[in-house]
Amino acid sequence: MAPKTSAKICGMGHSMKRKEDPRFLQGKGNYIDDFTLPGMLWLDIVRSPIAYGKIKNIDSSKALEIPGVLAVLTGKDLEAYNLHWMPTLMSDTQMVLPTDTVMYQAQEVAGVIATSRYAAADGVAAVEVEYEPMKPVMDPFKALEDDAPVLRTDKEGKTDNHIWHWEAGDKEATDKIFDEADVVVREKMHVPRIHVASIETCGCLADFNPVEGHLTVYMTTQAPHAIRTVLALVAGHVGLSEEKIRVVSPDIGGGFGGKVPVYPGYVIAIAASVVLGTPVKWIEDRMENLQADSFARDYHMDAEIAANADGRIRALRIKTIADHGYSDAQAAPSKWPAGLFSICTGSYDLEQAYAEVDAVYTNKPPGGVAYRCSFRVTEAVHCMERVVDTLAHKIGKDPAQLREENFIPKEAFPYHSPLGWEYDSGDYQAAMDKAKEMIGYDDLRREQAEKRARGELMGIGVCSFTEVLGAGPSKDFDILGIKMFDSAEVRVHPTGKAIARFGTKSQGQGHETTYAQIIAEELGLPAAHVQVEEGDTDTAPYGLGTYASRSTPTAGAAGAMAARAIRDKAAKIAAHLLEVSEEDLDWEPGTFSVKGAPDKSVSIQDCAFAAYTNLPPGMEPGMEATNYYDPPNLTFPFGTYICVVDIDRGTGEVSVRRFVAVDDCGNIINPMIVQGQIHGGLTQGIGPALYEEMTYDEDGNNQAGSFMDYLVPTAVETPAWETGHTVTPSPHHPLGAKGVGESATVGAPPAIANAVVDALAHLGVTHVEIPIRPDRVWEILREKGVAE
Amino acid sequence: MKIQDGFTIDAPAADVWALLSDPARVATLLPGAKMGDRIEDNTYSGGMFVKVGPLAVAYDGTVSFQLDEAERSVEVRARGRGKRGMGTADMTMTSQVVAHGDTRTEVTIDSDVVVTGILAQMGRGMIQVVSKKMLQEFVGNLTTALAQPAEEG
Amino acid sequence: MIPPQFDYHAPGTLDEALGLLGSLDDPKVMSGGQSLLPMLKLRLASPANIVDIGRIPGLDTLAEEDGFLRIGALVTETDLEQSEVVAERYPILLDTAKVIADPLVRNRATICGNVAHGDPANDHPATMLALGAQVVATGPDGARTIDVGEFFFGLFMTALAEDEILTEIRIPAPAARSGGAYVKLERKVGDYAVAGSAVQLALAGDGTVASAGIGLTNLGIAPIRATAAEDALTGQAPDDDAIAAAAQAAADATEPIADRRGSVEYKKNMARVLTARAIRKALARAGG
Amino acid sequence: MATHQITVTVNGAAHAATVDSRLLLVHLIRDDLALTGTHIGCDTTHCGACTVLMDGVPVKSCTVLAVQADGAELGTVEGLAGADGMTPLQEGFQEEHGLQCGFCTPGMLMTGTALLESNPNPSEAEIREAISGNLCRCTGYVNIVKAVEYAAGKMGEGD
Repeated sequence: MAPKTSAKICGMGHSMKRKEDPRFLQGKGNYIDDFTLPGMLWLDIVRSPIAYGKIKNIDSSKALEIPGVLAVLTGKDLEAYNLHWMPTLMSDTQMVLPTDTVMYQAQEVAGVIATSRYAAADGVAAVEVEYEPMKPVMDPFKALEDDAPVLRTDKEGKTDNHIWHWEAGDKEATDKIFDEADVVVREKMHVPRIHVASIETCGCLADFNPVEGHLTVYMTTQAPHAIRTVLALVAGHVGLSEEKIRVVSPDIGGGFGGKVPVYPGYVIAIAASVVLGTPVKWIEDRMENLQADSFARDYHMDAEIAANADGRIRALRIKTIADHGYSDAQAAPSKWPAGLFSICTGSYDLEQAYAEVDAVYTNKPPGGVAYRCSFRVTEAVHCMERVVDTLAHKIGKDPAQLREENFIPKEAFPYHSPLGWEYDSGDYQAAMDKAKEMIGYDDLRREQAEKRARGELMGIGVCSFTEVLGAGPSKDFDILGIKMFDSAEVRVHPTGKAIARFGTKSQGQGHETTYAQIIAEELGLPAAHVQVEEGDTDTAPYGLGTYASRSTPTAGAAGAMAARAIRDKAAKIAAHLLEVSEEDLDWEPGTFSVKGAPDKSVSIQDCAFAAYTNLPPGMEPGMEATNYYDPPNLTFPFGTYICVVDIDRGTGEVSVRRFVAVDDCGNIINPMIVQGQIHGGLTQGIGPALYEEMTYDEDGNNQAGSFMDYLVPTAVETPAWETGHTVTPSPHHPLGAKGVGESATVGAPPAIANAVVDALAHLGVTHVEIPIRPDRVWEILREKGVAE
Repeated sequence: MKIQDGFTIDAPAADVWALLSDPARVATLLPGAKMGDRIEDNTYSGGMFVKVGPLAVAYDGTVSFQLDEAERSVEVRARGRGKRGMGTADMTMTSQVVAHGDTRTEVTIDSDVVVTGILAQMGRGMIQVVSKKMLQEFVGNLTTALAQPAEEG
Repeated sequence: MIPPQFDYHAPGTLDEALGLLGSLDDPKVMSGGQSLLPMLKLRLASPANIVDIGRIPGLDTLAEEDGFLRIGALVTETDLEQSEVVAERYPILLDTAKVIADPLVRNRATICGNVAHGDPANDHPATMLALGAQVVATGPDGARTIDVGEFFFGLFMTALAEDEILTEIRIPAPAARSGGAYVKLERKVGDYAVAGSAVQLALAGDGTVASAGIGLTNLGIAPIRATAAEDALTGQAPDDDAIAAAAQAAADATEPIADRRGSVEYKKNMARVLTARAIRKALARAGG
Repeated sequence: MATHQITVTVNGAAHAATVDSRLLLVHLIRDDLALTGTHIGCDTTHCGACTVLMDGVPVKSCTVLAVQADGAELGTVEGLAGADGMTPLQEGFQEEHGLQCGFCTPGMLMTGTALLESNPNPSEAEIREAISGNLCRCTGYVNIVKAVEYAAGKMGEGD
C-alpha cells in the first residue's frame, strides 16, 4: 500500500530508519547497569541451593567481616516492616525474602550490601545458611495427587496444591458433538517451561532520599506506571506513597514479557536503599536471571477435535494442567487466569468448543509471563495447530487443504467464536495462498514424495494461526483493578516541532520511530521532528506498559487520537489564518488549503506558531492533547507459516531448510520494523520448537540455568527467514493497525513441529513434543525401525 | 539419583562385614572423607573434600550408621552442606554383605544421592561422574584393605 | 558472576613459571583461560595462585619439524584455523578447531589448554588420540614426552603432575595416503559434544587400511581411544561391512552418562553413527 | 590481595590502572574507564555482548582478566565512529535494521569489524559463522547478516 505522506513527513507505510539507532550504534545507550550515582552501594543476593526446605539458621558474621560488606538483609529484617511478602500481579502472594521456608532453587534468601560488586559477591559466598531440605514436588500431576504435601502452608486452610480452575465454552453441547462425531482425534502435549532470556538481565538502581522521603527507582521494567502503583501498594504503609515514588525505565535490552513482574531483587534493593539511605544497585547475573525470574508457558494439554468424515471440524475440547511454580505470579489481566487461552479455536469455524485449565503449585520459580505472546495464545495455537494436523494425517487429507476447508470465511467477519471472541477482520485464505505460492507448496509435496520413496525424511509443516492482541477494553481487562487502557500526550511547540509521551515502554520495538510516524501521519509534521519519550512516571501519562503486542493497538491509537485532537484545533486556527470557515478547508498531511484554491494554504507548522502567537478569539493558547485510549475490541492478526525440514536419519537432527511467514497485522506503520519484529519472533519460535527448555531434576535442581544448557539459537541455527504479508485492516482501530510483535513467536513452533511430524507421518507418528531435540527424534526413528 | 553398584571379592564374608560395620575404618576408605567426633549414638560429625582437577568442593556435615548385624547390612547416611554456598549433598548408602561360599563375598551397594546447587545444575552429569569415581576408589580401597587383614589387625 | 580472590603471576620465562609452580601454594596454570575463567566465575574452582604462561616467549610454535607437527602451549584455535600446513596436511585438526566453542572463544583458547584441562567433553583429546600425538610435559627436571594414549585418566585428571606445564603437543606427520576427520554432534554452536568421533587412517598400496586411530569425545569419564574399532579396521579393505564393524566396536567402547543431551542408548548409537561418518570422510581425504 | 599496575590503550588513548588480580577486563572497561557501551549478557562466555578488540582480535572481555590485557591495544564500540561519522558497518546496521534493543549490538559491531578486516567480502555462511559467538534475541540475525553485507559492499566501493 502506498504511503499517504511524503518521504519528508514519513508517516505510515514508510520504512523510516530508526531514530534510536545512532545512540545504540555508538555505545551511548543508557541501560540499567550504565547508571551510577554518588555513594552507590551494590546488592548481591544469597540464593537457595535447594528447591524446598526449612531455613534453620542464617549466619552473616563471616560475610560482615569482609572489607566492604556493610549489611546483610534477611527475611526477618524485612518482616519488621511487613515487607517480607508481596502481592503478585494475579493477587497471589510471593516472598521477597523468606523467614522460614524456601520454595524453589535459586530463591532469594538474603541480600548482601557492599561497596563494590566484587565485595558483594564475596559476601554472598560467605553467608552461611543452614537448611533442613524437604522432598520437593516437581511434577504438577503428582502435586494434585491426594497424598502430595501441601506446599503453600502459609495460606490458611489450604489443603491441596490446586490454585484455580478456569473454563470456557459449553461443555454439554461440546460433549454431545464428540459423542456423535464421525472422527475424533486426540493429542496430549506439553508446551514446556521456557524463559525470555533477553540479553540484558534485570536490575535496578534504587535511590531513596531520606530528607525528602522520596524514592527514585531506575529499573528494567516494561510497565513503569503500573510498577509504581504496585510499589506504593506494597510499601505505602512505610511511607512510600505514590507521589513520593518515581520509576524510570531506561533503555531496555530486550523485555519480551520478562520485565513485567516485580521481582524480589527490586524490592530488596529498594528496602536496602531506604534502610541505608544511599543509592543501591542490583544487577542480576545470567544464572539468577534464568533460574529465578518468571518463566513462560508450562501447559500440559490434552486436546481433542471432533470432525465429520470429510474433515469438517465441528468441535474442540481441551483439558489443561498449568504448572505455576510456588506462586501464581503471572502477568495476565485479572479476570483471565488462563490468559486469552480461549482463542484456541483459532482460524476455524467450529460449532462448539470447551476448554478448561487447572493451575497447580510446584517447587519451581513462580511466574507465567506472557513471553512474546498475548497471554497464553502460544499454548492455544500450538495445541490447535498440532491437533488439526493429527486430523489431516488421520483422514489422509493434505494439512493445508484441511485448513482451507475449515477457515472462517472472510465474509463471516466480524466473527463470533464459540468461546466468546468477536474477531474483528480476517482473510485467512489470502494468507494461505500467498504462503503456498511463496514456498512452492505443490512442488515441495512432489519432492517429498520422491524423497520418501528413497527413504529420506523431509517434512512440510503448515500453521494458520489467529492472534488476539491489544489488551484491552476496560470492561474486560484490568491488572490489579487498573484498566488496561493506554495513553499519549502530544505537544506541538511554537516552531512546529513536537514531543509525544506515552504510557508504554519500548524494549527494542522502535517506539521512538513508529510513534513519531503515527503523529506524522495524523499531523503532517515530519516524523523526524517528533521526539518520543516513554518510561519516566514523572513525565509520561499513565499507561499499562508494553507487552502482549499492545502498544500499537492501545498507545498507538491514543497517539493517533491525540494528534487528531490537535489537528482539529489546527483546523480552527487555519480557518482563522486563511479567513475561511473550517468547512471550506481541505487537509492533506501537513497542509490546510482552501477548497478550490489550493495555493491558498497554511502549513501545520504555521498553525502551531499561531497557536502561541495569533489565536482565534476565545481560543485557549497552546497546541497539545492527551488521550487515554480504551479500545472497543481486541485486534485479531493472523497468518500462515510454512516450514520445510529435513531429518538426519543417523542423528535425529532436524534442519529447517526453508521457512515462509505470511503475516497480516492490518495496516502497517513501518514495514521495516514490522519485518524485523517477525524475524525476531520467528527466532524466538524456533528456540522452543527445537532447543530451549527449562527443566528440573527430581531433586529440584534447575538443569538449564545458564546459556550452557539454555540453548538460545545462534546465527548458525537460525534459518534465513522469508516473509510476506497481506493487509486486512482492523475496522475499529483508528489506524486500521493490529499489532505484530508476537505473531511469529506464536505461529512458528507449531509450523516446525508439524513439519517434523509430517516427515514421519507415513511411519504412523502423530506427535513430537517440543523442543524437538535430536535424541527425541532418534528415539522415534529407532522405534519405527528407520534409524541409520 | 539412585545408583546401584556392587562387587565380589575373594575374602570371607565375616572379614568384609567386620570392616564395613566399623564406621571409623569405613571413613578411611572413602576418598576425601574425614570423620570427626561422635555427636550422638551412631552419628558423627564429618567432612568431605572432593577435588577433581581444578574443581574443588568441600562439605561439612554429619554421618550416621545403622547396622543390621543379622542381615549384615549397614546403612550410612551422610548429610553435608557445601562451603561457600555450594549447595547440599545427602547420601544414603546401604551395603549388604552376602557370602558366596567360605572365601568369596558379594557386597551390594544401593545409594541414593541427592545433590543440590551448582554442581548438580551443570547439565553434564558431573555428579554421576564424580560419584562413580568415588565409588570406584572406595571399592579399590576396600579391596586393598581386605587383602591386608594382618596389617589392619 | 565474580571470581574468588587469587594472586596472579605472569612469569617471563618457562623456568620462572616452573619455579612459581614449585613454590606457590595451590597454583593453577592458565594459558588462554577460556576453560579456567568460567570455572572461577562459577566459583567451581578457587586456586590461591594463577600462573599465566601467556607471556612466555617461545611457546607459540606451530610448524612441522623433524617428522612432527609441533603445537606450542600458546597456539590458539584460531592460529590452527588459519594455518596453511594444518589445512593441507592435518584437516582433522581443522575439523576439530572449527567446532570448538565459537570463533571469539577460539581467539583466546589454546590447543594445549584444551588437552591439559582433561575434560572428556573437550574436542581435541579425541583428535589427539586418533593422531597418536605426544604430549610434552615440562617440569623442574626438564621435559618428558607422554604418549597421549596414556595421558587421560578421568574427568579433569591427566598424567600431568602438579609442577608440570604442558608445553607442546607433537603430532606425527601423516604417512602417504592418509587422511583424518573429526565429526561432532552438538546441540547448537558453542555446545559441548553430545558425542564426537575422530578418525585418522592410512591406506596401504592395495587399498586396505594400514593403520587407524580412533578417538571419542564425551562418551565416558575420560576421552576414549577406541582400540577395538581401530583393530576392526586395520588390515581390512574399508568396505561397508568393515566400516560398520569398526563403528560398532567404537560404540561398544563407550560408557556414556545419560543427561540432557540424550540417553545412554542414544549416545552409544551416536558413537557408532559418527564414527562411521568420520571413517568415510577420512577415507575420502586419504584418497581411498 | 595482590594488585597490579597495568597500562592499556583504549580506542587510542593510554590508561594506567591499578587492578586486583581477579578484576575482569569488562569491569575495567565499564566501571573504571566508564565506557559503558560494552555490555555484560551471560557471564559464561556464550553471548558475546562484552566483545572488544584486543590487539585487533575480538575477544569476550568477561572471560579475560584485566591484568592479562596489560600492554594491549583495546577497541570498544565507542572508538568506532569518528568525527566524520559512523563506520560503514554502523551505518549498515541502521540501514538494514540490524538492531532492535541494541544490547547485543556493540558486541556484534566489534565482531563484524574484525571479520571485515580479515575477510572484506564474506559470504552469508561466513558471516553467520563469524557471529555465532554473539547472541541476539531480537533480530533473528537476518538483518545483521545484511548489515555486514552492506558494509562489505560499501567498503568495496572505495577500491
